[in-house]
Amino acid sequence: MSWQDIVTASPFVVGVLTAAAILIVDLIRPGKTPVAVLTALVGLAITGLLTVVVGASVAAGDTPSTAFGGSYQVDALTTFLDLLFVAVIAMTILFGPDYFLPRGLPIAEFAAILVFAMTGAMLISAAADLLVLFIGLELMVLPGYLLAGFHKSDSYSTEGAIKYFLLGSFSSAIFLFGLAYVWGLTGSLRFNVIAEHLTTMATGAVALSPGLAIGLAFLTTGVAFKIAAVPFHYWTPDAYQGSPTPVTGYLSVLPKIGAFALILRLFVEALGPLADWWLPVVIVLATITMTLGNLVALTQDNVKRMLAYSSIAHTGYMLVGLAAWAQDPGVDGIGALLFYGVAYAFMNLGAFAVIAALQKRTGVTSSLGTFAGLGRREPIMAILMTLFLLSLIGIPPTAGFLAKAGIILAAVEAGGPLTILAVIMVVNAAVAAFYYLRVVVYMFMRDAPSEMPALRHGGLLWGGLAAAAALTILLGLFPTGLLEAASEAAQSIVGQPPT
Amino acid sequence: MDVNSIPILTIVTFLPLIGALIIAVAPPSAARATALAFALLTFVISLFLLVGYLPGRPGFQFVETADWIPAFGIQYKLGADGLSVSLVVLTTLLSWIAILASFKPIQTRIKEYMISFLILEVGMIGVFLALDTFLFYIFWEIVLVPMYLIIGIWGGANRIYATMKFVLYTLVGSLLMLVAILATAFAYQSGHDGAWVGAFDFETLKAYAGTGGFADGLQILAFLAFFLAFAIKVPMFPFHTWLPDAHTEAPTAGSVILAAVLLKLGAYGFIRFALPLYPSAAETFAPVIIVLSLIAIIYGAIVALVQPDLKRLVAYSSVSHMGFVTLGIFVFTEQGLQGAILQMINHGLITGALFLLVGVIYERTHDRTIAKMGGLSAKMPVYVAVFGFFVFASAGLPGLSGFVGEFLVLVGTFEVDPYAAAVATFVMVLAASYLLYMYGRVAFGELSDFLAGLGDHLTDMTPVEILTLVPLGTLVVIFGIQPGLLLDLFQGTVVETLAVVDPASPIEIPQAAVIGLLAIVLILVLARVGWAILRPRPTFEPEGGAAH
Amino acid sequence: MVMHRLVPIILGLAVIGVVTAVAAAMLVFLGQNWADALFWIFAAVMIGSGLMVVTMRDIIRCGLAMIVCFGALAGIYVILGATLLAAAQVIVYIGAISVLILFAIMLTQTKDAPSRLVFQTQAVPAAIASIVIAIIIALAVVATDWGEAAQRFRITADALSKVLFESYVLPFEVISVLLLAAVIGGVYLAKREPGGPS
Amino acid sequence: MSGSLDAYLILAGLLFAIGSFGFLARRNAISMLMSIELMLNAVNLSIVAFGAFGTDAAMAAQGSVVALMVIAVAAAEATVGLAIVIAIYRNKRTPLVDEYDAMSQ
Repeated sequence: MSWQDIVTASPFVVGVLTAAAILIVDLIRPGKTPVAVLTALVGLAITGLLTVVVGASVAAGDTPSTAFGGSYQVDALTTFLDLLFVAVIAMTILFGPDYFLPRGLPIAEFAAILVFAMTGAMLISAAADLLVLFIGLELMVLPGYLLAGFHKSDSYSTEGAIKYFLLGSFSSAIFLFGLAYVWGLTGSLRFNVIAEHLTTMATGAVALSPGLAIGLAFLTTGVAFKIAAVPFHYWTPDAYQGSPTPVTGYLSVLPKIGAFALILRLFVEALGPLADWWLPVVIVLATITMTLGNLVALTQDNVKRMLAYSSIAHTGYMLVGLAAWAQDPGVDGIGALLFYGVAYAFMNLGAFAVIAALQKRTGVTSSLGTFAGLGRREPIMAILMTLFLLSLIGIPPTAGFLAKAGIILAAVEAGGPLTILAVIMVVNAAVAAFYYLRVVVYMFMRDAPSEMPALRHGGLLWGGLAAAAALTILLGLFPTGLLEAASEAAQSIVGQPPT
Repeated sequence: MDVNSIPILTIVTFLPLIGALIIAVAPPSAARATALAFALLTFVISLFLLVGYLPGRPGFQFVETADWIPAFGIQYKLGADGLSVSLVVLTTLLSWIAILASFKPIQTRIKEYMISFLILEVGMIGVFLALDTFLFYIFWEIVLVPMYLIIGIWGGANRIYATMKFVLYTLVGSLLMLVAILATAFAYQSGHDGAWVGAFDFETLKAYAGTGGFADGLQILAFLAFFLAFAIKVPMFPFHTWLPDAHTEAPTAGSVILAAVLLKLGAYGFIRFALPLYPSAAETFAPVIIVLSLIAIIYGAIVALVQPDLKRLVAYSSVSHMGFVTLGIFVFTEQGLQGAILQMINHGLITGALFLLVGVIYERTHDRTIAKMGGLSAKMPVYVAVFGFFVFASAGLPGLSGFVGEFLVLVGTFEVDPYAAAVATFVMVLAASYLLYMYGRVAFGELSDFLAGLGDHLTDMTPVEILTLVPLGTLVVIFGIQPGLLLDLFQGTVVETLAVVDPASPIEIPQAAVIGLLAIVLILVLARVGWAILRPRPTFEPEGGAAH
Repeated sequence: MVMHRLVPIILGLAVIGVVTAVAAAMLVFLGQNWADALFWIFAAVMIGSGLMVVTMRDIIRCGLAMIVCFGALAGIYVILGATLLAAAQVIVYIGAISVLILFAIMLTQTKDAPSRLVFQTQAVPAAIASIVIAIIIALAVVATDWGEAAQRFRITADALSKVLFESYVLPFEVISVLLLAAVIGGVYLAKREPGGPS
Repeated sequence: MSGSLDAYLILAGLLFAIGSFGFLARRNAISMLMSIELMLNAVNLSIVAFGAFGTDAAMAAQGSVVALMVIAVAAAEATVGLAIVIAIYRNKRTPLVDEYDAMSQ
């Protein structure tokens, strides 16, 4: 370990230090929410800044792109994802206090655990090695289990947590089994060596050996659990519904995008040479994931649960981007996936934040009825929710629309079965409109059963919501910068310019 | 200052948005006036388009271009030809009329209503002006949301069902259209060494299509996707079922805009995009579309004949009238296309006016059941006169504008297939019968008990209501006498559009289908007439009170 | 209460030890070499105790069977030449994790703990699925040419530390972060709130 | 037998299958957790075996390192899992997972 290593990995290191700082500050000034939040935000700001600086420096060649003996790497993808992770965590911290304080839950622990999870995701995005990848994955998901049960006196919360934990650990074991076999066959944990090895294997006359097939199958299953692809999605609804709402928002975004980062690093970078073999699986997974997610979401009367199923559907859409790349490496499906990830992150976080805001009054459920008459009671909140929902449907000019268009374009470019997948996707998007708009119906077209006074929301919440809303609109209107960044990030692992 | 340097199209398109933003921050009491002011201002500026547009020049005018998403060659590109200009002016005209007409009926959430309406106007104008397929799609979808809200929030009792149906129908079609737009762009891009430049630019694509750039397979699939989107919007039979529900539940102004402008989006899409981009597919499908149009014409008229509800009657008559539009487009003759465009505008004026008139009576009675009406002429003479004028216009009375469009379509159709023209002609007569039947029921005879019970509430039209109808009526008369004013305006569009379609291969309409339709019409009409004579008179329970 | 449960277990362990020794001797007598004999015994103990973990009614006994299972696994590590790992296995697993689990079992064991229903309703399909998994893995393993080396490599602490501190210093450090996060969160969750449910 | 990679891998596969059976079939959250530990140990066994039969001494050492890390991860997982079990036990008074069905619709 040298100084140079630390410099290259400085965003990660500062992330860890931020988490530690929050805990220390909380030890010194216990229970002081503003102090904890401020510490967290400052730490995250430094992390984000360092991410940019290191990214630029690596791109310019001033800093080595790998560290720690080649197990850690920084490229455009790392920078892109890390910035997204920082933004997601910062927003989640903003949304927390309004929900947690009325319930007597501590903010400092919440923020610290969140930041730990973020460092896990950052490690995934920077992994160049299977072991680092696995440990990053665990560092990302373990805090997630804890956060799901953060409202520990609430039986829903702990129930969601135990289910999330058990299935998560189960899938980790499965995933690890696959890793072991890939390692055993290729003899290396480094992505580039594995890829080389597999390329010779794939181009050689030797067919997919049964051992590798098993490894691939276990890896795919493990990852499918992590991204909650159907039929490995059982844990999602309960975990999402049970968790405290700001945590639900977080769970629906960061671990999912983190798992996609893992897919990019593992399946695209390391196992890319086997793309022909895993492509059919991805196509099938994408199809059933989006279809089933949407169909079940249609039947839900609890908005949190509905959004949980809808997030499953969004996973399916993102998988289409992956499939497009696997089908035709000349297509920038990965770039489309990354763009979708960003758009999804902000619109979904925003939607959950609105639910969390409504639940500031303890005892308020997330059922559809909660939203009745919101348009009259809290018009701004209702309009923001509408915006996020429209973006989730994919109505222009929102980020969600361009994200969907990008994925569809990639699928159309890839051609073949992907064209059919694109059509399935748009039909799904239309079906999805029905359940998203139901919320709008309740907000604007139904009256509340009893007149409740409007809630007063904190400045942090408003700030976070404003940021999410602004990003949802601005990325829809001026997507060029993000598109280029996503495309550049994709190139850094795919290794060839998209046509 | 050079006139061409003013981005007039952008101003026209986004002026209502500025109004919406102002309303959003202004106190609610100012909402109505601000909305009307901005709608009027937009109308006035759009008139400059009419003045500034030079007919006879090929291509688009007032074109504005800016890069938007250069990575994919997506541009912000607006431009207008005669068709666009006339439809934009129709939109801006009806927008302020609709806003004025909603002053009284809309009493709740006025601010949100006016914002929705102005955003709706932005979307509609944008659709007519966009020259980038991606931008077109965006405006197309923007239209959806405010209309959804307008029906869903300020609509009638069954509004949520109607509005959901409206959205889902439209969305299914439009999303497939998105796939088609992207596929087309990609086909262009892969035909140009992977360069995205121009892949979404309408003019470039049209030129490329003209050289036979797009493969037949792509054309067929893309055309089908566009067709679905546009056919749902028009709406063509059998995609029309959302329309009566949406109309019935929408507030008056919503119905007006829906009928007058929204339906035109589909027809406009056919003329602007579907035909020039996929000419060979258009030819392939033309016979099917013609038959569907004939069915729509017949079906709409017959169903309208038996509607007990005034609004549903006008809604179904729209299906019939719009059938003439699609018929005119797809016979690929000059008169047909001219007639179709004329019919679009006339239908906008006349049906818009009819919905306004239904709204007037609904305001006073909170009921639209034809059977409860009768003898209005005694209490509301002005209303009955105005109503009569537009009913006659809608029925196609020569001398009023409704006649010219349908007549031209018939002439155009006759060139291709006399039988088809015969079917359509027959329906024109039928249309006259249902409209006149309805008019007679409502206007003449004894004052019905229901109306008598309303007493002094049944006042004649107010000056504001008359004001909303005067411009429409004037135009109906002008275009009825001088259709050339309009025809000159979009002569260029007609010629350019038809130039794309190969004239060497005339459209073959399946004769069996046409004759079969003719037979069905006759049978159905006889059956309906018989039923109308024989059936027991329906009795209507008083429902009482407003639906909303 | 704990003690009188432990006594038979300790007795059981003693019996297992004796049986193991006898079995090893017999296997060697039957012509196996010592390494093979030990492998067979450890494998048998590991699988047997593993099965007990997942099938026995009394969850405390399951926990103890798990300790036996991990002990046998440590033995196999020794056969494989990974002595250091075997030591870690004993210390961390048997010493820490298993005790933690036993502790948790005792914390959450109610008097009327339903030992009536150990398995869920889908136990039979689960069993079938697991057997299928085992068969598939076995078939795949046999069918694959792993390209393994002829000789085996003994892992010295020296080589291990070299790998650990040269190539894998980052995961090593991160593990501590992971444990820190787990402990902080764990303590928070398990801590009884004043005034909360007891 | 102890000289063949296949034997160890099959053994590991068996233990893995046993673990997954336990996870799928047991009702008690702690039993499920123990089953997961079995699975992780099965994976560790394959890793060590792969290492021991690997291409060089470095790979053997690598196997041990990975296995060590997995043990540490398992410890962290157990900590978290048990903390959650204790928290839920406080709310629900039962460790049986299939009785946690408050949210099922």
